[in-house]
Amino acid sequence: MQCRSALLTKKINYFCTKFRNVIRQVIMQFTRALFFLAVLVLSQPVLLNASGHAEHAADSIQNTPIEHSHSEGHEAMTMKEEIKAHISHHLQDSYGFHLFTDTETNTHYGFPLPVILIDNGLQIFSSSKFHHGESVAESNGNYYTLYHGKIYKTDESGFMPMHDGHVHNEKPLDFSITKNVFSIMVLSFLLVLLFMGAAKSYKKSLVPTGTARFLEPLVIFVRDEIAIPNIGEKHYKKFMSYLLTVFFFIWFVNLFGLTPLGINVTNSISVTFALAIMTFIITQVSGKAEYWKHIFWMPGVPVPMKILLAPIELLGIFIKPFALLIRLYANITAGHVVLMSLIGLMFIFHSWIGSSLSFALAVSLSLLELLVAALQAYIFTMLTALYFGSAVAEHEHH
Amino acid sequence: MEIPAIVGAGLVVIGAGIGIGRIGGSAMEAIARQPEATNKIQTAMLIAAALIEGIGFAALFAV
Amino acid sequence: MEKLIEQFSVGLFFWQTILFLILLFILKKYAWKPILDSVSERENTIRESLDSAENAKKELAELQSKNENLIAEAKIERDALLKEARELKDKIVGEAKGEAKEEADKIVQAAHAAIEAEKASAIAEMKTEMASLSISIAEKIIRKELSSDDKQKSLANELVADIKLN
Amino acid sequence: MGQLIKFNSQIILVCALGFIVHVTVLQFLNLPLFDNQIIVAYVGNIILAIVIVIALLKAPPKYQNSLGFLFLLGSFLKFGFFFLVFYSNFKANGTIERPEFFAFFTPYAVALTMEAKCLINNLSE
Repeated sequence: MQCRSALLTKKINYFCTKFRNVIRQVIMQFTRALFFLAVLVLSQPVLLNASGHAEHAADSIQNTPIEHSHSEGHEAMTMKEEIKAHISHHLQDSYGFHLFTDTETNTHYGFPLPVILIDNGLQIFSSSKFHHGESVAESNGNYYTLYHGKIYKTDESGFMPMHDGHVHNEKPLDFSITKNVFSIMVLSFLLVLLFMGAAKSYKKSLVPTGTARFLEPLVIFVRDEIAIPNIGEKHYKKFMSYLLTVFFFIWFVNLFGLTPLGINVTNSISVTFALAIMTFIITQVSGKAEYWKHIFWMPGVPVPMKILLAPIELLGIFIKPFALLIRLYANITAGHVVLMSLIGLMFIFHSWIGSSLSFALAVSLSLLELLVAALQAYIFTMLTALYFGSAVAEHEHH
Repeated sequence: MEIPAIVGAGLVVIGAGIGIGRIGGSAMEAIARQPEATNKIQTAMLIAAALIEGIGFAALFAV
Repeated sequence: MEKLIEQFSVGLFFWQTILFLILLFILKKYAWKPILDSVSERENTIRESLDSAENAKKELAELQSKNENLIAEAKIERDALLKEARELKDKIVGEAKGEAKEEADKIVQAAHAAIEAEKASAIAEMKTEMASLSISIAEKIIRKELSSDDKQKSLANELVADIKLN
Repeated sequence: MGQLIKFNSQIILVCALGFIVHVTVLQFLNLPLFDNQIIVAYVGNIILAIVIVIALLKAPPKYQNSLGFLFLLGSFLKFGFFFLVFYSNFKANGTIERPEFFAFFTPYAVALTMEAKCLINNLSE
């Protein structure tokens, strides 16, 4: 009995010292992050206030009788509606990279991006032709208009017939370099620069210098904590490139989503869908005979069970990547929505106590989002590794 | 009387929340009992939480 | 769900796939491969050096135990040698002792014999000497004593008495 | 080769049986017997199943591990077949009606089960 209590005290002591260290680290990181985030959060309202009007402009399309009544409603837009519009605008992809708008002079700061449409051949023109949704763009005799962030085919007058709230205009196949595509390009370029620089420092000596010293533990983390435990020593090597790329891509994209630039790549379903479908294809292609056997004819269970399990397992291989894509998308979207709503609350309260309270909440939520950015990248990579592991697993115990 | 689907989604989310809470609590206990197994416990916890989360999202988006 | 599908954009999906594949390819070739190779190479170097250190340690220990064995063997050999030497010494000493005793005995005997002989000769000599001395003394005395007849007579008597005593 | 012939005869037999049952049920329900491209659906599914099974059985040893993936690819091929040949006709009146659905789904399910059986046999070897 005494022995056990001694052991317990020892364990508690160990835990306490460890915990104390963790707390100390967290406080240090916290103060450091607080400064950065205060700057970050303070800059968001500026954007919020500024772009609110842009949404107003983007929503109202001239020359359409239905739209007129719609835009009249906008005249009396309350603060709440403005915030709501801004959040939904923030979550949407756009055809130009606009940083903020001066509401006084109604000038937009940012730059246009190319619009590429496949409609009677390739149509390429600058998104500045839309004038932020205020006018109809013309390209080789075709007319296009922007409505709720999507491009529709229209005529010279910009006529948009509406039936019970739905636009029935034709949507051309859209391969535009949108804000998200542009962000992905820039971030990919940054990643390449960063990691090629890191790789270069290994050429001189086996002990890295500079950024590699920071990045190497992360690479080793992905290898030792994600790839090897989930895939196994034997097969992990051929999946490493994919896992590392996915991990760093998602993490960087999530982190940049937290900056005031307003990039939200991972909260568009198309991006997460692309990532998940790659995971799906790699899993199925690298699936060994054993994997397929476990799906179609689960060994070690009675025959009726096998028949019952086969469709479930077969469905499961589609559901798994689907959950993957939804999880990433939903986490990031929810984070953005809640964070921006809290920032919006600052303007709704109009009292020093409410505003400062929501400010404090927004700051702590931003911290949480920093964690979520890394956590979601980790979970995505880990589950991907888990699926790869199940595909290449060799079950010796049968 | 018809119950709106969002109520069902809410119920599922409550269930998922309870589930994730239980996982987190149990993981904390396990870590307190065996601090040396922290890494393994964390990994298992995250996987389980992620799977439950998936159900929550499925419910939310099915609405 | 419908909202999700509505949000799906083919263009973004297309670009994400293309860009991600390009990123994957470039990073695989120019970043992950060199980094992972160097890391694993370094790990191998560390492992090898640790192994070799361990081996060296083992070898050293082996060498040490060998040395110890050698030393122990040498000790045993030395002890045996010493023992042998001691035995030899004892034997030699014993033998020497016996011989010396014999010799000494002989010498003593010889000495005894010599002493006896000397004694005998000395006695004999002494006797002669004494005789001569006695004669000379006697002569002197006689010459002195025998100046008078009386004295000569008494002395002669005395001397004779004395000589008889001897 | 023996396996292939066995499978071919089996699938034709089972599908023929399925077709007879299908038509009998349609007869009972007083529905038109040979509507909704039912012949095309059966023949197409049989041909696709045979193609997939040939791919499964004749796969080079290098792809022996990816038989399940080939199976999935076969399913995508079938979906392609469905969307090319049937979807527009079925959707002509806005919705896919029950007889239309079963006209494609019955042979599809039968062929899929047969394929899965063949695949399982192959995997269990």
